[in-house]
Amino acid sequence: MTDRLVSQIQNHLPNIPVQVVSQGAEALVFQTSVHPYIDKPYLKNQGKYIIKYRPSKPYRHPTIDASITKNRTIGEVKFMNKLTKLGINAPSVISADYNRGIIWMEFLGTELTNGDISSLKNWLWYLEKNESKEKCLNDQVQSVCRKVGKLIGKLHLNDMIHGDLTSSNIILEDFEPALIDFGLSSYSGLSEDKAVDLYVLERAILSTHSVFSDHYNQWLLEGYEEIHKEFSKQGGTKKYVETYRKLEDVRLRGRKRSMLG
Amino acid sequence: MGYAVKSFAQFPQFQVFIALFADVRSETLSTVKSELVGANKQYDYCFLNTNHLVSVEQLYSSIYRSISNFVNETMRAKTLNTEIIFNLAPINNIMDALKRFGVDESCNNVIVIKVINSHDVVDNTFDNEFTNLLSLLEVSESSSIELSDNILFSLVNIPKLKKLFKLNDANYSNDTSHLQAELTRLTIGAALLRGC
Amino acid sequence: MTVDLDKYAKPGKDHYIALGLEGSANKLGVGVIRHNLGQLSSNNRAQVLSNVRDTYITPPGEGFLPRDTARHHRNWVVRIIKRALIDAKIKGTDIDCICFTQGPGMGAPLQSVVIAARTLAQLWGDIPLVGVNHCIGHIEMGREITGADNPVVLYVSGGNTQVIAYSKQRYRIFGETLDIAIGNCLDRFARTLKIPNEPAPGYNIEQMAKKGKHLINLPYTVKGMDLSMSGILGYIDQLAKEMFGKQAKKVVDETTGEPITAEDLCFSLQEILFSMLVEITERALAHVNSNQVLIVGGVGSNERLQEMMKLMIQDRKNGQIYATDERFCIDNGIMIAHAGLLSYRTGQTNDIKDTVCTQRFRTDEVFIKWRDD
Amino acid sequence: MSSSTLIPTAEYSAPDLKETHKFDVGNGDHSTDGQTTQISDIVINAGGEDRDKPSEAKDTPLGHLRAKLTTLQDQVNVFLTERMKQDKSKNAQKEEEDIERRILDDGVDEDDSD
Repeated sequence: MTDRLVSQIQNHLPNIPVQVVSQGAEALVFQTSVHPYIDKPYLKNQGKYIIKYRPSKPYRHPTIDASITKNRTIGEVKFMNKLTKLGINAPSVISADYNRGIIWMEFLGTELTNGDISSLKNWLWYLEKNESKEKCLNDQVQSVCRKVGKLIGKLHLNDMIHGDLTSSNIILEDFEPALIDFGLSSYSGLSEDKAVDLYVLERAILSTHSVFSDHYNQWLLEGYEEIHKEFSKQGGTKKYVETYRKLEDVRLRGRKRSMLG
Repeated sequence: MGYAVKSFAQFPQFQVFIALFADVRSETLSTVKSELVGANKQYDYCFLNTNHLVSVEQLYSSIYRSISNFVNETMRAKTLNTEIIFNLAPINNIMDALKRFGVDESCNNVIVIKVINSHDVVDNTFDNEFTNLLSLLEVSESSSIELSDNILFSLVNIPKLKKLFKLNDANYSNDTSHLQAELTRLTIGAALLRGC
Repeated sequence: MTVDLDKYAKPGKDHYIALGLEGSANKLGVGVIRHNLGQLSSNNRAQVLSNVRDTYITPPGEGFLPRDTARHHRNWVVRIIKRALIDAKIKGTDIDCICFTQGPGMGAPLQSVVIAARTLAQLWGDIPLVGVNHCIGHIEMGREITGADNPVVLYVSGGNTQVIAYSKQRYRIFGETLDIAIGNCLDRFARTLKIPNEPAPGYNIEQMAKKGKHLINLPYTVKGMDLSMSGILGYIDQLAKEMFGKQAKKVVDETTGEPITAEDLCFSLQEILFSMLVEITERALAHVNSNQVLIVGGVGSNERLQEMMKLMIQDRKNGQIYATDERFCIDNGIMIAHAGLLSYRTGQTNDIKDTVCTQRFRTDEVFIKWRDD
Repeated sequence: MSSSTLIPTAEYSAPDLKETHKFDVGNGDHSTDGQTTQISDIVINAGGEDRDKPSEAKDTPLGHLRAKLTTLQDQVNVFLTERMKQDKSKNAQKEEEDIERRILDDGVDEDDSD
């Protein structure tokens, strides 16, 4: 199946060599060494770029398919552009073709010693596999987890919701965390929605990094609280208390409200 | 200095002639403007002022998108030259885009762009375009300067740029050496979201 | 390690017989199922001895009220049970357990049926009672009939819209409707168009949709893993009222200029609702890294939904779609007998005092003791 | 009258009733066509027909019991519906007295109530 989609992207972007990086329900992520229009762009990585492609879905009526692909692509570019404007670490947008569901964006992350991309997940897995317990819980890990918490706190303070927070959607650029993959992102000021965002990440870390997840999640929340305290004048502390209380509710009933049968 | 020829990996069927001329007299610019309005074939170029251009990357991003729209027949403007101008702008109004980015009598630095089919290019094609422009713009060869980030950054009007692209409230790092990079990202992002 | 399903087998008996009673909505279903000893597998399938159903039908434009539905179930249940026993060629005393839908569903109809179950249990010599979650019934019957071992399940019916995947002895809800169920949405639109309820409003909407040509623009409201449909219903209800009400407003398709018909409305409603369902199903598949989809619930018999799901799953590495025909995907008693027997065989039964039915009974509240993959 | 005549009985007691209310089906002619368990009017008015009537009572001890039970059920339904009406009116009355108190104490503005 992926080869049908790779050939689709090839004829949309002739002469651009692409390799599949990942394939989700909605989009394919490719990596390429070719920038669409300039060799030395103002980006963290030069010579490596990401193309996110939303292929047309054969099951959808063409009119529905076209409008969803277009709206979702525009939505994601808008979200990423706002993050850049707010100075929240995320890939910068290079170019986009809304009708075809294509976004070119900055490549974030470096290669870990084992060759994996430096996502929070891969980095923590690498430590858990090859390092001692002390190393896994040392100050650097603590500071990175706190920075991740601060990053998400900044997002929420701007009433932005990621929608799919996992340790693989957080990339470390020389130990500075950045957010990626905004396919499910949205805008909301509700502490309930922010709590669910945090709960999804907490569950993801619990299931992927079960050994030390308590520590990671705790440091993460400490960072989240810290950034809210820095913005106490704009009501940051109140927002944190409210979101934390909702997080405890969500933990009790799980993500889902009880539903009439 | 002369001109540059840019090509895009995705569109080998085109080559793009680009030149930057300084100290073009205002009277000449108003002639150019009226000739453009009169759609005089001789003036079949894209003329830009430098007030709102912060880097080559910003310029190239618009040329790339314009050629892509031209190839996919999704251009919003009638001609490729106007499409390039429109794809630089953050607001969805062609007339306003022309006013901000197009020929401006009060701005004596002019960027000239022409997209040419690769199979029409012979060895002196670009030289001829260059000499043709020297006469159209009534300037000598010495007025053509290198199209580089440093030069563009020295010519751009940053307060005007920030106002047009609504970037005054953006978050800038306190190390001002990053300003050109940051403004490049923000102007490209804003132009991409024009009308969205 | 598979779960031992014979810990509670009766000495000297090489099989189990279970009676299932379903009445959570407007369908009254009674089924008799037989399991042989040992693991259920492709060469040891559950046997459907009988599967009888009677549906309470209301006149066009009317929904089924709990009071009249309960009355229908109350006055038909004895006759339907008799027929199920005759079809299955068994006597009441052959039955190992009596299974009933404990919820979710409509209160009064559930009540009518559970009274019948309690009465039979005492009449035929204290036969154990087993309360079954309606949705778990659909899932387990779907798995048994189709042989899909660990599919992502799309449960779409009059009262439910959920995407479910099994993990650690629970059926977890990955995505669901945030307001009304899809079957309910289709039924209510059928009422707006005064479409007959015979055999089912959803079926008649499907036949009209097949004749639809023009797609009208409807809001697409997927939110992450969930979806919402009340907005879409409100929008298309309003449009239909304007078109077919007193105003008789003429609505024309932008591209062809041809007039929009009721068939076009049905076609468009199906296209938008099913696109949303397939999207959240695909998202759950990617999340749990599975390539099997099982559709259960009355709306699952819709051919367009099955076709769209097939198109989606074909794009996934050796993806496989499973669906059951109307004997099983529409509410029935046999699914309750089957799921109930699985509970019985792992020692889960209900004392009479614990057979109170409940309208709200979430799928992930049930401990799936008969699986441990 | 066959030897084993089965007579269903029911009684209802509640704190506000002086004595337990006993239902007596009496010996009129009973049938399974209960008065209080008919199909809703909405269905009939919408052109529906009632295909869910209970089967006729057979001339057997159990058949007679079913018929008598139907009568008893009607009596219970009528009795309970009447009590609900009384409760409703009693509540309404309490509501009435309460408003006067609230106006005097809490200053509830009479006009804005719908």
